[in-house]
Amino acid sequence: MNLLSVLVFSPLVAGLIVLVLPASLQSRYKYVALAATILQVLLSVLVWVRFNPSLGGVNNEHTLQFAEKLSWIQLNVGGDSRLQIDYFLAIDGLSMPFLLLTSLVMFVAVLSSWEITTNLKGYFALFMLLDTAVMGVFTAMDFFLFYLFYELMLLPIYFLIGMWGGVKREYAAIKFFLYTLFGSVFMLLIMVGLYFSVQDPLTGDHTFNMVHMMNPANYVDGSLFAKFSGQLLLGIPARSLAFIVLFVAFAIKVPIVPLHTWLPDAHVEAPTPVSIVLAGILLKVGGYGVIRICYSIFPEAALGYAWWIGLIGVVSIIYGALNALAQRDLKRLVAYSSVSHMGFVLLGIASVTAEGISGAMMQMISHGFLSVMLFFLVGVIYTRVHDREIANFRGLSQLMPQYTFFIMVAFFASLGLPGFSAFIAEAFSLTGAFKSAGVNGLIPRWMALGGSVGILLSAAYLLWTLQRMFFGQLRLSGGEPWRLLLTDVTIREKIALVPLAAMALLLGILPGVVFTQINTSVLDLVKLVNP
Amino acid sequence: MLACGAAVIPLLGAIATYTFSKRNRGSGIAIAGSVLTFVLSALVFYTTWDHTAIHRQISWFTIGDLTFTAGVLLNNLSVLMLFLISGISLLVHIYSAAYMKLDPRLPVYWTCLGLFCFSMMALVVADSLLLIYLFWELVGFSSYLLIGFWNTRQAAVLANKKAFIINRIGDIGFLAGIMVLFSQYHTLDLVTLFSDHGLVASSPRIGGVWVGATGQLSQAWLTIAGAVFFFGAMAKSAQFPLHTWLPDAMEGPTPVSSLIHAATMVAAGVFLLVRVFPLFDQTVLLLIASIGTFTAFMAATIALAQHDIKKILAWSTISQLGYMIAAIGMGSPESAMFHLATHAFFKCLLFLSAGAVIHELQHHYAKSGDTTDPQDIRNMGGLRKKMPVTFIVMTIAALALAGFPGTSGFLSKDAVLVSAFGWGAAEQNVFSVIPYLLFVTSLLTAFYVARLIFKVFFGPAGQEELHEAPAPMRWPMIVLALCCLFPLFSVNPVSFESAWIMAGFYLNAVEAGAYHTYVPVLVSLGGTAAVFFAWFCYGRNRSGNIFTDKGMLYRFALNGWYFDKLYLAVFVKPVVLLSRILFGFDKKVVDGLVNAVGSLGLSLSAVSRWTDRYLVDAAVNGLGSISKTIGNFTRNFQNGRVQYYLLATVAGVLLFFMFTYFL
Amino acid sequence: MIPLEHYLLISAALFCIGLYAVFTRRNAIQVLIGIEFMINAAVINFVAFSKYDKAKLGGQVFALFAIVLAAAGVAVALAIILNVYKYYKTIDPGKIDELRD
Amino acid sequence: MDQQFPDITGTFSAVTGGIRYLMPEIALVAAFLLGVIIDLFFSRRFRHAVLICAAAGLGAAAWLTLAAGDDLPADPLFYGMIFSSVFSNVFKLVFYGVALLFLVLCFFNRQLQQHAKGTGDLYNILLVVVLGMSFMSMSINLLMVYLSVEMVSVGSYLMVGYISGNSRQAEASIKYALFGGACSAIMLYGISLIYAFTGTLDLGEIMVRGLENVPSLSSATAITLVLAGIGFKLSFVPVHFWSPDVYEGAPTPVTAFLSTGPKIAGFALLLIFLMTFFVAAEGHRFFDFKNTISVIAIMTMVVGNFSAVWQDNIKRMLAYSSIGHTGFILMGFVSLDHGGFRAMFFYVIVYALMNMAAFMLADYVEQRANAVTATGYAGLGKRFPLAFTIFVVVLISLTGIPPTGGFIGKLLIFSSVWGQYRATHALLPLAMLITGAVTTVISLFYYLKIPLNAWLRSGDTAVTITTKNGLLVYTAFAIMLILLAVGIFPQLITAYLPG
Repeated sequence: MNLLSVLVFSPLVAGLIVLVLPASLQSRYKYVALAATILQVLLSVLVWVRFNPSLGGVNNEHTLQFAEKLSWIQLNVGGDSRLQIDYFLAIDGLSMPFLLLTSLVMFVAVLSSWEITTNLKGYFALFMLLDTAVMGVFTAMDFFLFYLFYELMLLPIYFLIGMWGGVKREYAAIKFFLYTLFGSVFMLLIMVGLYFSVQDPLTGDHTFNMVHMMNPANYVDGSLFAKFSGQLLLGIPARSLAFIVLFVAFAIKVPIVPLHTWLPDAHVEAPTPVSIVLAGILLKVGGYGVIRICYSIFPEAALGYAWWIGLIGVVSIIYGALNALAQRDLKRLVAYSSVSHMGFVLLGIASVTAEGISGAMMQMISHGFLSVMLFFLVGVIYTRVHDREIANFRGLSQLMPQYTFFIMVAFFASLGLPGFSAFIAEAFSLTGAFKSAGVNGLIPRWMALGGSVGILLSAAYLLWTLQRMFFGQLRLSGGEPWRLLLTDVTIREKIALVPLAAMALLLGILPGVVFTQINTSVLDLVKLVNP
Repeated sequence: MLACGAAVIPLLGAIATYTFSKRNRGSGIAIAGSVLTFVLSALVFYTTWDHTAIHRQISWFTIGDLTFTAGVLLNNLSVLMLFLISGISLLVHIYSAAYMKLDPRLPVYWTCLGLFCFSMMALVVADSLLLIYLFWELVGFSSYLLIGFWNTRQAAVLANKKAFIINRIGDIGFLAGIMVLFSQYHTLDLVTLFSDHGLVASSPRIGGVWVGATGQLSQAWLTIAGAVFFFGAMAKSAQFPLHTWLPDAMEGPTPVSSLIHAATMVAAGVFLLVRVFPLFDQTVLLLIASIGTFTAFMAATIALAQHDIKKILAWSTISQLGYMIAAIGMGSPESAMFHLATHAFFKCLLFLSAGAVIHELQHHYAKSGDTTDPQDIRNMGGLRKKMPVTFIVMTIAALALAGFPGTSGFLSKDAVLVSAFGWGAAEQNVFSVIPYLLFVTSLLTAFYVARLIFKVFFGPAGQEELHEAPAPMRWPMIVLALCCLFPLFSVNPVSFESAWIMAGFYLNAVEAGAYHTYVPVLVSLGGTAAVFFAWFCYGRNRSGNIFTDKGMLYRFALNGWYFDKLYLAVFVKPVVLLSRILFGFDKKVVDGLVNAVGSLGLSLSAVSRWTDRYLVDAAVNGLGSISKTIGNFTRNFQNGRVQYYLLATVAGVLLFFMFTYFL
Repeated sequence: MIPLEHYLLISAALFCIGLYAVFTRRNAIQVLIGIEFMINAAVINFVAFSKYDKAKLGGQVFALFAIVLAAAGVAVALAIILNVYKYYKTIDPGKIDELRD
Repeated sequence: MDQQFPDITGTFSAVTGGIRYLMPEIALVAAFLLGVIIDLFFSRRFRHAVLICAAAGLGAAAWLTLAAGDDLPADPLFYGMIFSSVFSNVFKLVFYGVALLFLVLCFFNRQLQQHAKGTGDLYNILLVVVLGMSFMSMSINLLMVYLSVEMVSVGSYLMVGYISGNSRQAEASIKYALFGGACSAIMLYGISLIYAFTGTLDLGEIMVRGLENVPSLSSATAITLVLAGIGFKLSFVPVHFWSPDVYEGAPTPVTAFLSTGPKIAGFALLLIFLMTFFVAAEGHRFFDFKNTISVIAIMTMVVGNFSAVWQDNIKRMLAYSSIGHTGFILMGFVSLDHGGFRAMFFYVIVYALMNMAAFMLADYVEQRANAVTATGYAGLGKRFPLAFTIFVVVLISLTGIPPTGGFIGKLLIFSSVWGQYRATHALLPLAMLITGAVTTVISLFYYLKIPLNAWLRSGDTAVTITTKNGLLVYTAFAIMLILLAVGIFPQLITAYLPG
């Protein structure tokens, strides 16, 4: 039985089990979910071990690993063509690290779901559905399958935020849903357009297969998205319009500055486990989408707009960091810091250099661990005193020493202290961006320096928060009851936090663990985008 | 192999102290660790000083087609620093075992100190710029931890945040330098870059074009790279624009100040400049020299007016560092290293003895419940009878600082001044004033250090029950005092060339010009004159002091030329204000903008209040309101009357018919 | 004999009168009368033009069916109008507008 | 004499020869007659007798249609009155399925069961309407078209007004009757004009030739009038005013049936019309069907979706949503030669399933918590978890979000219209595509109103009337499973679709 299918659909099975179990066994649901995530972690470790780093496989099908291709839908739509969609799962260097990241983040999210009390059955079923959808997105190599999982992600999140969220949960939930749906509806049109322009070299039918979409030979000449057909769509060359639409659809997920307004609302209103998944994985789907679809299928458009993407990256870094500086609510601060950190990813990708893209990939993985750890820690305080205002706490280090230790690890790691993964990621994204001026002239040098200002700002707002909340004399706005409530981290919380910190440290000291895995794919991608 | 052993031991020590610290509060293990480190580094020093440099490396990770290596480079420079750091850290370990005995969080203290020693040692021996940067920030981080050690005190917490952020500013410079070099030479390995026939030295700089391994950049980028590296060093060595964090860093425990903020960490900046020396071209050297000199002069003037004993020493450290940086700027890194070595010893000793004084006063005040500030020299006096050993040791260190003949300070300061004058002669324009400025600074140094000694130890005996510092504090001070004297560095007390450190750095033949002789003489005469003048002001009559407290100059100096307030007003406040404006902008306009696209200018609050009545509104950004208007239009046809429906239908059919038929 | 155009004119006129009646009358039964008018207009057409369809006489057959179906339609409508009267006490279509947007 | 009756035996044998192909219809007539008799005698003692008889009749008809399978008459029967083809068979099966589901709904509807006059007659009328609908899908003669349309319309007036338990139901029936009467009269007049111009009632070559050599203004008028008549059945834009009021007023089972049965019959009729006018007339010199239907489709989608946004009453909202779906299916009609055929069939079947399921659940909630409006649904999610989970999946399918049948339907229609656009690069297909995409997003607004109120908002705990209609939810669950299965493996349906 192929590994990837098991990895993708095991949570769905767990979800069904949860649905079937009678309500009396309510406390058992979380253990079923936990078992599913542990299984997933083991499987992804197995995938990691059996992954052969020398095979690049970005745009040639033979070097894709764990590939699994079955013909799924054969509709003869009458007229000239047959609708041929196949169930094509595969991974390569670009998507493999995300599997381990997703399973680990899901494990931590389920662990932090102990605090959920109202109708658990619905909660865990939706959670498992979300898990399947996200795993599917990272492994799907068929655009239709990718779109199917991409849309499937929306619903569970809408209900998870909507039903278990904070005060303004409805507004936040529907806002998230609309932002993403707006992007994806037009992606559907582009997908259908691509479908009609690409022909499977073997069977001659139209196909959704992404790998075929990547090499221009498969395009029917004269079709809408053929490379040199110069077809115009609403006045703009079709291929660049397609690139813009797809980039906007994924940029909403990254998020980039003008389209980021859903992130703070969604995170503030979402319960802790959901905001963990939101920050840990969903932002990466945006980045992954840009690399896998925008950059691989429309390389020349990617080069054309590199300058703009780089600019958006820098603006996101600085804008996000400045906004984080002004926050009073801790969770909103972490949300804005996510916007700033994801700016590095965009900058790295825009530079189309080996260092830049590896830095961007590393940043996505390290931000995955660090933002999850940060949200988990915010959740720890929130579950105890239901308050996140930074001003209401002073001198927590005396009250909760171990908690302060974890907070300091998380804060220093995410501000890019060397020895942790964020430093390697940000340093190489910026170096890649800086080098690109000399190598392929895509990004001007001042953008790299602008990006490095972001590192300084992140140090500013994180340390300021650390100093206001944790050091100085103990003074809690909640007074004595809070002092009793604010107990130190429990064993369960430590089980969740320690692996995350360990992973961040491991990737900081031995970045080779990730880099060797993704190196060949990154080189293939650079060759593909910028021959 | 010994070297990486030496570097790693403090880290092991740190972890060990933290884990087993419950039993004897970790002091034993920590001191054992540092002794072992000292022995190992002494061995390494012995084997590699003046021998061929040892360079071992292993591959760390590969990105694209470049493999990054991590390894150890031992040449004279790194070995000297290694020996220096391990020696001083051993003494400070012993000292702080006594000083911090009753502190509840001692194990945490040992861990942080261990972490610091590890990162400092590793910084010194690292062989690639990326590794140096890595440990560079780790050193900053451990200094953050140690400054903020007593994290219940608000001042300490503010200070360590300030220190870390200013260091971060410097690190951006360092990172930018790395980026420039990497994009130019595609490698960060020190040996390939900066050795004599390395890439940087050999790459031609003809006609404004800096030819690198792959492409070439304009000459300007070479100067920018040099300036940017210096910017990084400025933050770490507290040079002029980024120096404000060092005086505040005195909030940390005194042994920390002595080890980190006197001897080792601040010297890291100088070490980096010496490491990267081939990169600097003329303009950058000039910049370094001028900033170094200005810092030295400015710090000296500020030190004059300080009352807190540790603040005085902090400003004097900044001033001495200014000396070293100026020396590098003037093209003689060897005299800078010499001064760095000697300065490490006597400044560390000054801090330790100040620590002893503060320690005793704290006990005394704690017992008598008196709340005066133990660190303020105005209410100290006549301690020489109570604490004779501390007095003697501190005086020796003071003399070394002032550059009195017979002490190591004299040798190293002369080295710097002689090369300054040698260099000064060659410069025509305004820069020729630099050597004279340095000379005036040395006079000021002599004056404020004398003021310190007289204020603390001479004059009427204030307190009675004071007694000498405990043994474990006294012995390290005595050892340090011995190191401050000249024998440790060169056999002949007068001529600095014969010092083995200078020999170690293949001194390029300094012409025995005229300066060679009269400069040392002038300096020592000036020094003694300054000391007598200080004796005249502070020594004999306590009251009649010449300088009034109210003078504008006095207040200007006391507040550190108001740089702190300037930075606060110019940088910190506007950034926070900007971020608040941006957040407001983000909340109202960007969110609103996205809605405005649909809701034709309705502000977000109006839209959201309006939306809550219908689901649509809970959903709305912009799209909702368009659909609502169209929905409204189509809706009011449904007014319930069937005949109206029929009329509308026939009208619709006719309209439709005309549209399809006639258009 | 009467030329064919006259038949067309009469049926068109009848159709318009029926349509007018349907729109304006204030009484449901009169609306039904209007609908009858329109159906009869169609019947006129059918009968007039079946002259040319000697073989199958399609028009005549259709006329018969139209009359029968009209009768069925009116019967059902009248039953429903009775029902409405029970509730609204009026059969003015204008006033029966409880179901609206 | 013989001139009038040239060949009695010939005509007689032609007529009886055709009977063999009409077995399903005969089964329906038999069931109807049997039902009437049973209602007279046995309904006192055994209430559900007529229901079982009707169900048996429908079952037999369905079985006979399937059994006939591919033994289809080559040429039209009964002198060109009826042409039973593989298309009409598919339509007939859909009608029988919808009718059976209607019976299930009636069985569990409390208001119907407690009705004084008993529901016997309702089932008989249902059989007549189904008979009318199957004739609608087979008739190729204008007389037959009018006859079957009248049969279905009059039957549905009766079904809407059957209970008249309150003023709203009576109002709905009167509106439906008046509006329907007028439209069928208009259609009749249109048919008479066509007869006048072409002299024949058979939808075929002669009619098209006749219409061509008549001045285009008059032929266009005739065809527009007939289209208005068909439009009444389909309720597309200019003729859609009646459907929201009638759907809201009528009892829910009847509304469910109305929104699927007669509407799909209308599609069948439109298909027959288009087939004749496309196939016969190569160009459409006298009347451009493609543009007309495209504009109608766009208008219908816009009106349907946008006005649904305001609705609070569930049935009224579903009425507007069915108008929207009509527009979507019309899009398929435009690109028949680009795979629109199969797409339209697929969408029709999935639409029938979705609508039936949605109305079933609306009925279930109406009876259990007598909540009729969306705001009335507040907090019900926790009290009827299974019902509302199914409701959410059905609504997702109605919106057209993946893994559901609705999405595949929309995808097929989109790709056929895209094929049309690619072939002609005309502006209208592109406009249709964009309207389709935008209205899909708009449809999310009102479809999501139900789960939002049910799950996200907490309502007051109104009293729940406990009735024994659990089976209703389980049928809805079955339909949901079918929808999901079709969503993931569309071959289940497309394999059996013709064209």
